[in-house]
Amino acid sequence: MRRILLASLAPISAIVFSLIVASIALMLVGRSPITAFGAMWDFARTSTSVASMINRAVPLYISAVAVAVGFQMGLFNIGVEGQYLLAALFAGWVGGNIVLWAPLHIAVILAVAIIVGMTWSGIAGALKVTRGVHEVISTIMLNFIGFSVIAFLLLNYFKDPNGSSLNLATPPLPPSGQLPNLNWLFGALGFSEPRGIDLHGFAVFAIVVGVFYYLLVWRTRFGYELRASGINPGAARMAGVDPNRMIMNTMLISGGVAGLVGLAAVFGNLQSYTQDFPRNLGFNGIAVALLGRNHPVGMALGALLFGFMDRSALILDLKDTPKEVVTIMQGVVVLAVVIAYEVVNRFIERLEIRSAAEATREAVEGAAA
Amino acid sequence: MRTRFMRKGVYVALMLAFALVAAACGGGTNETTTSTAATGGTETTTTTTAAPGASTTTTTEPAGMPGEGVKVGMAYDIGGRGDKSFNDSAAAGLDRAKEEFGIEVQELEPTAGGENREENLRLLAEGGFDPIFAIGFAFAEGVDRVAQDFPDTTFAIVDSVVEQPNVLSLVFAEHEGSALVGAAAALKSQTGTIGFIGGVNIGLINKFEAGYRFGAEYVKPDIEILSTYLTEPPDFSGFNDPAKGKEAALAMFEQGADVVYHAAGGSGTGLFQAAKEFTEQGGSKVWGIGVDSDQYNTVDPELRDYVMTSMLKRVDVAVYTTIKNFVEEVPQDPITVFDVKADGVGYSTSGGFVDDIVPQLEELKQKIIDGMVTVPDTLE
Amino acid sequence: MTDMRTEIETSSAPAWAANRWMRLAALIIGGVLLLAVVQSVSDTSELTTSGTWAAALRLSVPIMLAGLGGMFSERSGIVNIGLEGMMIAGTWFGAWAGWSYGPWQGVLLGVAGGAVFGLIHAIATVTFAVDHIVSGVAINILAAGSMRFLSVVTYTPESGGGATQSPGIKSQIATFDVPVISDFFNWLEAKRIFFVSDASGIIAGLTSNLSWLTVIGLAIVPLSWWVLWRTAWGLRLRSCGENPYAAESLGVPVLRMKYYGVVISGALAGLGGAYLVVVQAGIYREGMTAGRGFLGLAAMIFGNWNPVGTMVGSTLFGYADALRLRQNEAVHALLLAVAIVLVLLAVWSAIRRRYTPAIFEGIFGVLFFTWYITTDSVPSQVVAATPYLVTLLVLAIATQRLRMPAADGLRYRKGEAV
Amino acid sequence: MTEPRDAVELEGITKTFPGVVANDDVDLTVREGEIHAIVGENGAGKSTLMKILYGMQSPDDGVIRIRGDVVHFRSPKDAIARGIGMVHQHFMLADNLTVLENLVLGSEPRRGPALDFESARTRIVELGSLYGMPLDPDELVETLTVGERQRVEILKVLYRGADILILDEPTAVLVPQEVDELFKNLRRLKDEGVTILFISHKLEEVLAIADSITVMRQGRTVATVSPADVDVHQLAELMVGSELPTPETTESTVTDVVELSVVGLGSRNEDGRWDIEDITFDIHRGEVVGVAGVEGNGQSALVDTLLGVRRADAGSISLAGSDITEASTRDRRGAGVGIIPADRHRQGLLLPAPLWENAMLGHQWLVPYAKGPWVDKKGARDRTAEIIDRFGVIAPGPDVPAVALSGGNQQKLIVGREMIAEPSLLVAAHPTRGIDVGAQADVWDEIRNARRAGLAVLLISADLEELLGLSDTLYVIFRGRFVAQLDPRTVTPDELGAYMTGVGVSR
Repeated sequence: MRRILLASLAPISAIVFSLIVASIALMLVGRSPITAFGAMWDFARTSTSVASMINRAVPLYISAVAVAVGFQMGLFNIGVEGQYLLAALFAGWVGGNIVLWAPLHIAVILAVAIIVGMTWSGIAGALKVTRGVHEVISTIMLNFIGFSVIAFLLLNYFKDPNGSSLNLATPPLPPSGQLPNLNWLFGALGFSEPRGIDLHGFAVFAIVVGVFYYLLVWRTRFGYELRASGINPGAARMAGVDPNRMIMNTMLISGGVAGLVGLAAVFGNLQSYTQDFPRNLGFNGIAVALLGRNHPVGMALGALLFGFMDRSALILDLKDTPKEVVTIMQGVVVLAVVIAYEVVNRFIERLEIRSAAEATREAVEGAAA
Repeated sequence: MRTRFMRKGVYVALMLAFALVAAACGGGTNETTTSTAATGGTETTTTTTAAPGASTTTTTEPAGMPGEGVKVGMAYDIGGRGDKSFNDSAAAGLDRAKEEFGIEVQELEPTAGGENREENLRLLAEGGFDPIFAIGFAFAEGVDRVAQDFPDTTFAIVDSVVEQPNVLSLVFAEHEGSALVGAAAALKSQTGTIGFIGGVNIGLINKFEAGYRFGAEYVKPDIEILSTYLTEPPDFSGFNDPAKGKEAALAMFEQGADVVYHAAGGSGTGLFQAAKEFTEQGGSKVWGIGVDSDQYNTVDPELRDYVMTSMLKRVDVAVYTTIKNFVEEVPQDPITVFDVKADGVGYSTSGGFVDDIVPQLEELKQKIIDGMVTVPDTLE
Repeated sequence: MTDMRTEIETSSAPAWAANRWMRLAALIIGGVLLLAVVQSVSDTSELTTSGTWAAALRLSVPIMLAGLGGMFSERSGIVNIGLEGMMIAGTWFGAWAGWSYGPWQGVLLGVAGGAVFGLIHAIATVTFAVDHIVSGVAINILAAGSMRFLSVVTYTPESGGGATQSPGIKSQIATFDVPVISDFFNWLEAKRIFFVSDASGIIAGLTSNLSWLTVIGLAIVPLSWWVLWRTAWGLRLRSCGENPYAAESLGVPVLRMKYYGVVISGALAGLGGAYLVVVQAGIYREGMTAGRGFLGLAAMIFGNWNPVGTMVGSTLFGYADALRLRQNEAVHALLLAVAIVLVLLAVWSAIRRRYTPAIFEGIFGVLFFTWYITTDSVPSQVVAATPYLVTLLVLAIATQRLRMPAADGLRYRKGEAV
Repeated sequence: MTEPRDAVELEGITKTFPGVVANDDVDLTVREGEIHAIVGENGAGKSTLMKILYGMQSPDDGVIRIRGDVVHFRSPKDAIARGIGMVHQHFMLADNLTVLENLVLGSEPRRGPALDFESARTRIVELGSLYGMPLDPDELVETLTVGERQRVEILKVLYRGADILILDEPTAVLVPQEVDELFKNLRRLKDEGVTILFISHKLEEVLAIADSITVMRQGRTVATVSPADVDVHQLAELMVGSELPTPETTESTVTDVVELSVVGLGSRNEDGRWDIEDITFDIHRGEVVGVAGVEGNGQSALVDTLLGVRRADAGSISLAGSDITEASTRDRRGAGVGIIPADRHRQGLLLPAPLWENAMLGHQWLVPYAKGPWVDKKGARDRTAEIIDRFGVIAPGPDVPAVALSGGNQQKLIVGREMIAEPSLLVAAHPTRGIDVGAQADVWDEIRNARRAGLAVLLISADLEELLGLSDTLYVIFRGRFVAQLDPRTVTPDELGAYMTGVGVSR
């Protein structure tokens, strides 16, 4: 029990710390933090807000999972950003140009997104395996290159010829490619349905991704080898884990998952890839992965926390409070949480070694007796 | 930390915490539901009046003004107030209406990425604001949806057409205004070369370039026109990169252009700085042309001498007129095109730099108004 | 180019040095000649004009400063991908002080703003041994968010300012022409003599209308080389990036040195941001750094963690950008230049009996030539991606030659030597 | 002033780490100008004691006196100021810096803020010739040989004016000729008045060089003796507290069946140089083939190539008659190759992971650890409990992290997980390195038992006694080649040493 408390200390203290920083920022500009946070809390408690929160959390969560897969073996996929944008472009384009039996149509869109994401991350993987190029650098470069590729394709080949020239977009998804919303869930649970905002059906896929991630990492041999490679590449190699293949597979899986991030918007409110497609989900996904310590449930909580902050921040403008304070909170919480984990970890490690050593001593004495 | 059971423990603890939170949420939601039923409309438990004293932009003028009781909401696009561009222009119209009619206003700005545009509209609608302005074409889909959910609220969208009974579409003929400044550029050019700087290579900005080219070539068929876009979508930094704007402008000046027009939002400041720098460093006198608002009035005073004219896009007029009509209960057309004819676009004469060519410009203007000349709104 | 740079690192006999400078000179002359040839063959004018090179210089300085910043950090063993965030802080504080007091105050505060975020990075990575990449990502998020917050509370009430933009700064930093040289070469450039005028254009571009801040920025290149490779302090800093435990065992205060490295890193990135505001833009605009921090990182890697190399890398990026902003045909002409370089490389490799690279270089040379012949312009998106593609190619081709500090990115805790 | 002062006095030094007492009330006195050896097994607390003396760690209790003055070192800087210098077992050098830079780091001669390269260069050349250790100050350290690097380390200390020199296992990485050279240098240093503390567990060397010897055992000083008064056996007894265990095997169990056959094996490194070349040997079932050699002569390349962790660029490997030259590591392990890696922390264990995850490492696809593509957690835990039980691993249970175990128990876990899989070939690299005597004996027993059951073993070790005692056949590896095949029953240490240092090759 003491250990549980110790371990939850890190995220909780990080959140508290970020609240304090945000409060100071607010007080410095002469606003009352209590009023502000109170307003946020009240505002977030409507079905509409909950739906919005979840909609925001879904792509963040998937993005976090994509990053976390890499983290498990010490690979940094900073390229989720480029991978999901590129994947969403292709998925939106393919999805908008075909009409199929609905489940098949959706499957095709998913497949395209996954394959494109994999392709883009695969380049980074291949560069690392064959040329030893560090994936952090190559994925940063690939992000920028990806933006250019998107611009080129969207402008020249992928834009909807019937669409507005003001905001270039791929053709909208035909009905067979659309996912139903989940608003009935609120009714089924006895709450009022959200107004104006749909709880996007794509949320289901986030859960699928989470389950997939959990099973993959903690229940399969592949996941075991993945974690082993992350903890000790040398030992994993001696144990018959081919590091190159592992790097490649991990990058591919990470990129495949990353490919799904943008579908939250494609299947959600946009119904196509548009020129002003949501950005920065890749980087915020890293933050969520850190917050949730790469754990499937932890990251879900982290994503929901970010969703909550983003949604409830909206009310601040109506309270004449700069809602940007929330972005500060997000930055601080990420930094604070990694520091807190580091500190708590060291503490726990020491405790653990000591208690194991004690247990060992007891075992020895027991054997001697 | 590293052992499994401990990790689990952490998450169990956190899950418990969140479960409590969720329970609290649930309670709140249920209460809201009942209150929704009672008030028969808005669901949100918070309104702008919930925190007295916390609000400074929401002000109510003394009684007796015609607009008393009218609550106008305005959702800006990225950049918001102070962008020296169309958001500012819209704000100016709003300020004027507030002054004259004593309306209550609420302004919202989107996040840096602009993901919450629709939610801002919805917040305003739920807060009982009517009419609600959406500044920018990016709001189109959001307005379309929110308008259906709030059929009794009037929405107005700038720069896009949304076909809903309760939506007023306020669109501008930027190409017509650009044609006028294009003509001005060509007429004033000594070198026979002029330039255009676009922020981001997108359709909206192409429209400016198309009009500009047309106007210039209309008055001087052999004019040479240089054109540069600072970035390609999805990289929208071209609207926010004055450094690149300045370099692009310098290049044009060095290549012989002496008048350059920009449609590059915040990067445009760089144009006027480049003009000043180039002129002062012994080059001949060169000019910049502003966009959207009368930039003679918005740039730093020392740059004024380089703002030859500005293509005016009277978002302020559109906003003001729409509010005025609303307050006075004058019926409005679903689509209002603010073109040269309606004086929704035009050119500015501040500084008096174009006074000598006003007759020619007015002549072109009249031809456009009369339909004798049709300005293209796309390149090619 | 890579070995040239590695040689700079090792102090060596004068004969070597002479040879090195000769090769550098040969390279520069060859490069100018190439540009001159390409320019006369293709229908362009901007490849070697003074305007292009002046623009390239201004565009490359912020990238270079970020890159030099990254170098200080990584030489002390701390990976810094938070450069972008530190640069953002530099732009905001530079503009704020520039608007409130004046341009030089803007520079100072911009440097301080960057240094503050450098300090945060140092606290996280050095004191708390947090993963460097993680902290860098967090810094980027934090900097963007807090600068927007500051804008909202500071600029919104001001005329000309807003949530995304500051009012203009008070005045500009003075500019000057290098006496005689600038005039002479400007005169020579105008003569339109093949090669001579091309070379003159480049020299004139680099000596005319210089901002004092540009001069300061450029001076930091030799200065940082001298500091890192010629002073005791620099040796200590580098030793922390190569083997912190060895440094620790000799009484070098490793943690403090790392703090210095990272804070200087932030300060230089902040200076880069301030340069953007004070010299180039005159205002703060949200998002105005536009990835220049990341470009700086790329330039640093391209430059093999060396100041001169970093400068070469950022000049390359700045030049590509300047060309794109000035004349699209010029960018197209560069295809021809690339093709020629590749073919020459192929011939060189063939002479040295390295046939596999020769074949590849030859094939790519022909491909670039075909591209040049069959098209009239390069899609601007391709140009925008060029710096990143080049960096990726350099990384892929020259990995063995690149040498990052041996302990760069590793977590270090005092007293944990094996 | 005729009476030599004591250079170093340690009194009642105590240092505990979580769960371990590294130094327990240690006393040590070192006279001015002598070579004082400190001997003890791995883990006896020698290194910790020296780190305390050098200011890298601070003692929990006790007094340090340098030439009579009580001192409190907070960092090596303080120790350096007192004239103490330390040469670490793992060299503390930055490869990408020059000899000069490595030498002057931390106490640079300056001209203003600039480093005065000229005077540094002069000083280094001077020092080098004074102590007979010439070095080119402008060479990059990465290009130096091991012996040269050690010289850099020693000069580094002398450069700082140290007159108390701590050498931590200086001979571990040297070939005998280099050891001779080192000892010559040390005597010269002593003549110049330098006090030397010499840490070792090689008793012959200690007897050859030291003026006095302090023996440590389990964190305590057991005795201080003069080399004239003791012989190797007495010293060894002091060190371990009992007779050294002999790994000697009694009867041969070698069969006629060839399990592993290696022909002409070679492997190149990234620079294209052959790390191992033209290696040919067989191992029969029930046979232990030993490989002797000074470290760094291709042993790790040999192990890696056999395991398939690195490519074979020449030659072939066959296991039980089938060619596995191109097989993946995973296939080789599946075919019955077990491995006790040289460095258990880097190559053998997942330290923060629980024991059961460590036990399945290298066997993760096999029942009972896996069921198809899934991990069988219950099966793995049960099997781990079995290993703990059968191989005498002292651990609370299969769920504790491996990091919590002592070195010996970690090693027993590795041996256990390999043995329980019943391999047909065991590659054992330094199987008893750094573990206590009891565990050492257990590991030897395991190898002997498995050999009796028909296991083929490739034993690579730096411990000659272990090699001679366990091997049926002995090869010597030198510069990547097998330079001799010897009979461990008849070979003399001199002969072996000659081959190991390459002297024997020319004969």
